[in-house]
Amino acid sequence: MNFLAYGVAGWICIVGLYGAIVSKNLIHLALCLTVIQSSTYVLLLSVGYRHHGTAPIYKGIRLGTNTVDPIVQSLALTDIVISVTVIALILALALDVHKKLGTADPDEVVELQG
Amino acid sequence: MTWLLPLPVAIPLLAAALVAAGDHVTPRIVQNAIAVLAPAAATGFSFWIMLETQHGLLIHWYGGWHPIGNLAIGIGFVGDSLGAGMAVLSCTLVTLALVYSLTYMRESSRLFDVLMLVFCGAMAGFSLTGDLFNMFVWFELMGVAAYALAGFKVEELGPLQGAVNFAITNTAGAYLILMGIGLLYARTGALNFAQIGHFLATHPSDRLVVVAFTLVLIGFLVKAAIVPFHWWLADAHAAAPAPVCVLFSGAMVELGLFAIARIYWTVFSGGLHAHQGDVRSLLVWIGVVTALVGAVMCFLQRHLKRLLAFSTIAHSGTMLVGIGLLGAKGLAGTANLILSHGFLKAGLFLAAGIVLLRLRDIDELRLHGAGRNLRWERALWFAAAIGLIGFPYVGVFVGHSLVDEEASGQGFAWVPPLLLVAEAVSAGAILRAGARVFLGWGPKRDPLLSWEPEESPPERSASVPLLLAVTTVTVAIGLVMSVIPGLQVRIENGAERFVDRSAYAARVLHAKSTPAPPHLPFAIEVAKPESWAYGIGAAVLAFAFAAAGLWYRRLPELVLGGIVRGLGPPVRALRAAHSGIIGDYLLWLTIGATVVGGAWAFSLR
Amino acid sequence: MTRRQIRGTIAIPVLGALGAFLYWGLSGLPPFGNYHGFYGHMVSILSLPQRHVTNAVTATVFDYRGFDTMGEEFILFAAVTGVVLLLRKSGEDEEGPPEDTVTSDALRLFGLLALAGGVLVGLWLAAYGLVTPGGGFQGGVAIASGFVLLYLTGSYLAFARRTSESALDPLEAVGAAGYVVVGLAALIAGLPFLANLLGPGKPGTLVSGGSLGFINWAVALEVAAANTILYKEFLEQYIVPIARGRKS
Amino acid sequence: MIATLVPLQATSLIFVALAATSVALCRNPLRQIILSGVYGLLLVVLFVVLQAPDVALSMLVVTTTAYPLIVLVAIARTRHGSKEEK
Repeated sequence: MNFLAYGVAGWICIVGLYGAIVSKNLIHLALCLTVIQSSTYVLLLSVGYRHHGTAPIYKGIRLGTNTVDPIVQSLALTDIVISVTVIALILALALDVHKKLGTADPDEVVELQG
Repeated sequence: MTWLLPLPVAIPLLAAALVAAGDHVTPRIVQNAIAVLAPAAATGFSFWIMLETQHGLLIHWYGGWHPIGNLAIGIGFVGDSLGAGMAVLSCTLVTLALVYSLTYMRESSRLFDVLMLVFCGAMAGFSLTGDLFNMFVWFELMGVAAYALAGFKVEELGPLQGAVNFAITNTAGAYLILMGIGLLYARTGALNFAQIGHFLATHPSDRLVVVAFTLVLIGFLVKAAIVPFHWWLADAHAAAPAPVCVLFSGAMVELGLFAIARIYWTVFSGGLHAHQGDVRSLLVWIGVVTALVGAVMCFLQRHLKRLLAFSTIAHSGTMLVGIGLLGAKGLAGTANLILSHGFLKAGLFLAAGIVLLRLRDIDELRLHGAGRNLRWERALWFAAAIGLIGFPYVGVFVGHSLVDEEASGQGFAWVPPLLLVAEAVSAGAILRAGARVFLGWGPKRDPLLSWEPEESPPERSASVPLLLAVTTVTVAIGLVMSVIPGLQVRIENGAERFVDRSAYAARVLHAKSTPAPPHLPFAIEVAKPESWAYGIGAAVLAFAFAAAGLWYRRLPELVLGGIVRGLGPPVRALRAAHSGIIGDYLLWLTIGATVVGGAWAFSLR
Repeated sequence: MTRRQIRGTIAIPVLGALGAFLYWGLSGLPPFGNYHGFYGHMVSILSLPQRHVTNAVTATVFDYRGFDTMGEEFILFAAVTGVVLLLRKSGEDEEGPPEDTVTSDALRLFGLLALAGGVLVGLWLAAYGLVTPGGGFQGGVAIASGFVLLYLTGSYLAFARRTSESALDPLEAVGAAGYVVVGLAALIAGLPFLANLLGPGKPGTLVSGGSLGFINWAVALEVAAANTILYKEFLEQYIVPIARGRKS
Repeated sequence: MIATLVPLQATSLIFVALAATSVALCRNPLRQIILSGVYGLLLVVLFVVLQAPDVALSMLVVTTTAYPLIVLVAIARTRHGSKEEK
């Protein structure tokens, strides 16, 4: 049980990478990237969790109560915003590729090589 | 003087927002003025910071959150000589690129200016920050602006492919960095470089530290275009507009290397001290391989910008060797190399942009002899190419000789000759392309060189004298980097302070003032005889390779056949590996990460 | 075997090895639930007395690590600029917007109500960010989704009218600039960048946190405008060509 | 009550891992976006049980509006374009 959370984070990263490597569609690939990124949220929040801790919001609770780590939560918040923006950009690129080529299969985008 | 530190970041970012906000109301000339003056101001302030850091580190705690009880609770910028130098380089290149774009990219909307300004602020922040997660934020900001700029010419497929490959590989690398940050935070409870470094140095290091180091290292190696993580660079550079290539090759790739040096010396050097030898051999090895692979691929290109892009990979490998030797002298060599290479490569990209503008093409063979009348462009091209060879007291010379000295001193005597060859091959390719385009030498066909798609030229209304003036200034700065009085000794002094982890931590966490540095002279260092030999040898070899590239078919049948049989298969395999397919690149990324991780799991334990 | 199948076959053992390497490192982490880092602990203890902000996460996002959030806002800003660049430019030759397909007034009214609802929820989330969970980012996204609901009820023209580029682009930029201006204002006053100029305020209320309030609203503005632009650019990719196809 | 939290966390972690696997291995983009919506909601639940309401709220607004919207439009647009070519 102690390791489950970290193991899940590692697994999500690996399976997301596999999906991205064999992806047939740039949109699909973008979603696989979000999966890889979600492994970092799971890792960060699991790291900062404390048994019997409450959320770090001092409304209605006493100062000095056992709370979970607020720093990892703020990092995860930043991370979520970054994820959305990067995915939006990659999707826009995928749309443009599709307009030019009629397909979004990354294996067929071979204009530059060698 | 600590109030200076936020300015190189805040000014370009504010300017970006102002240009975007005023799009529908302010006249074009005001927008242009903001777009040029803001990075110029950022350059000026970075330069001021660099001068101030001669006397010691400058620290700015955002929001006034000074460390409490020697524990950092806020984000700090820590200006040191080398970091400030990176900021100066980045901001200067942005300024030059934006002046160049005033007429070169005239029809382009203000979106171009906005993204360039954001890019400028992100690079400055990345150079100056003293906090791990903050560095990640600037890394991503730099990335987002760069992906969009790489795909700027959306009408063509090439730029889109380049941008897609660039965005996806770098994003995957960024996630690895973030996992590494998560691991480090779990172990040390800190995000400040000095704080993490202090914790790791005072506690035993185990597998978690090794894995965290690997993840962070791989992420930055992707940005630094080191084999086998380099694939994206050539695709992105070949297709992006010339002023954007200037920033990619001149500053962004080097910032990846800078980050490796920064993270190693402030965070890991204490904890991994016992394994220093393993880290050193790994970094030197992949650096040498990168230099050779980049040089060979460079020699096989006919698309001028793609050729220059592979030359950047070759130089990036050399720079990684300088950092990977884990000595102050090698680091100083890399710093010098980054400055001179940055300006010279920028000059070459700008010259290639002018060639595209005036000759409406960017292909070496199709342009055979077409540039005979472009005297000024020809002079600039060859001057910059010779600067990149490392001829004594010209261009990259001092940087290379410092890296070579460090390598020999550390017992890596086999490294300098290989770097010499890599350098000569890549410079030879640039000379060959110049000779073919501007002099009309050599045959018009060459089956050796790979085909690349055409690129649509910019509008003819661009002001050529302005473009030439900017290019001339850029090349000139690059050429004199080895003979600026006092520069070398200052960089070496800066590098020595850069690698002193405990002094850094004492200044950042305990606000201890460092002893005043010695008064440094303004003199040009006299090069050692072996440096002379290397410089001249590189020049001879480079010209030999250029000639071979032009006239290799005149070689006797026996020799040529032997070369083809010996080098043919590996070169073909290398070329086929640059497939342009993102799935392959991601697979290479995992293979590279696994190999580096596996090597360390066995040696570092 | 296709290239992709070969890749997949190689990837499985390589990823297995990478996974083993990750597992090796992750097993060095402290046991789940027993984290004892000083940083989070200090921020938890300090945020209420120092900043009068009950939500320690928001205090971290906007104050202790407020500079990160400035970078994050510009990531959003740059990404939206990039999307506009990539999508607007490639669709330049297309015609103007199509007509609304919805004729029911009731549905239109529902769309407007949905917009009003999204904006209200968004404002509420943003306003109480310093006290309870929420804040400028979450509020901004909620406001933007109000505009999307307006679109989903079929009122494309109403959506386009309320989200015109000439109004949204400056709003987004003003939000982003606002963050930098708050930072620079402190610098000009002789304090560190982003230092809290206005004092901490009263805990647990809407005016707690001083400058944090300004930053919070700048972020809400930026995020709402940026997301609306983002949705608009993407929706136009879909709606304009489809409608054109229907006409011809 | 606190004692039940650990099984709750374990269950949601396992569900998150399963959903991530299905999102990554699903080959059909349209099915994938539906799965990724489910995955997002499971992450929201996980964040709540890990005592991170702010992150959960962010993930909620992102996963219910931003992702589905832009991804669905992208999918629809690519389908529409492909048909025109045939």
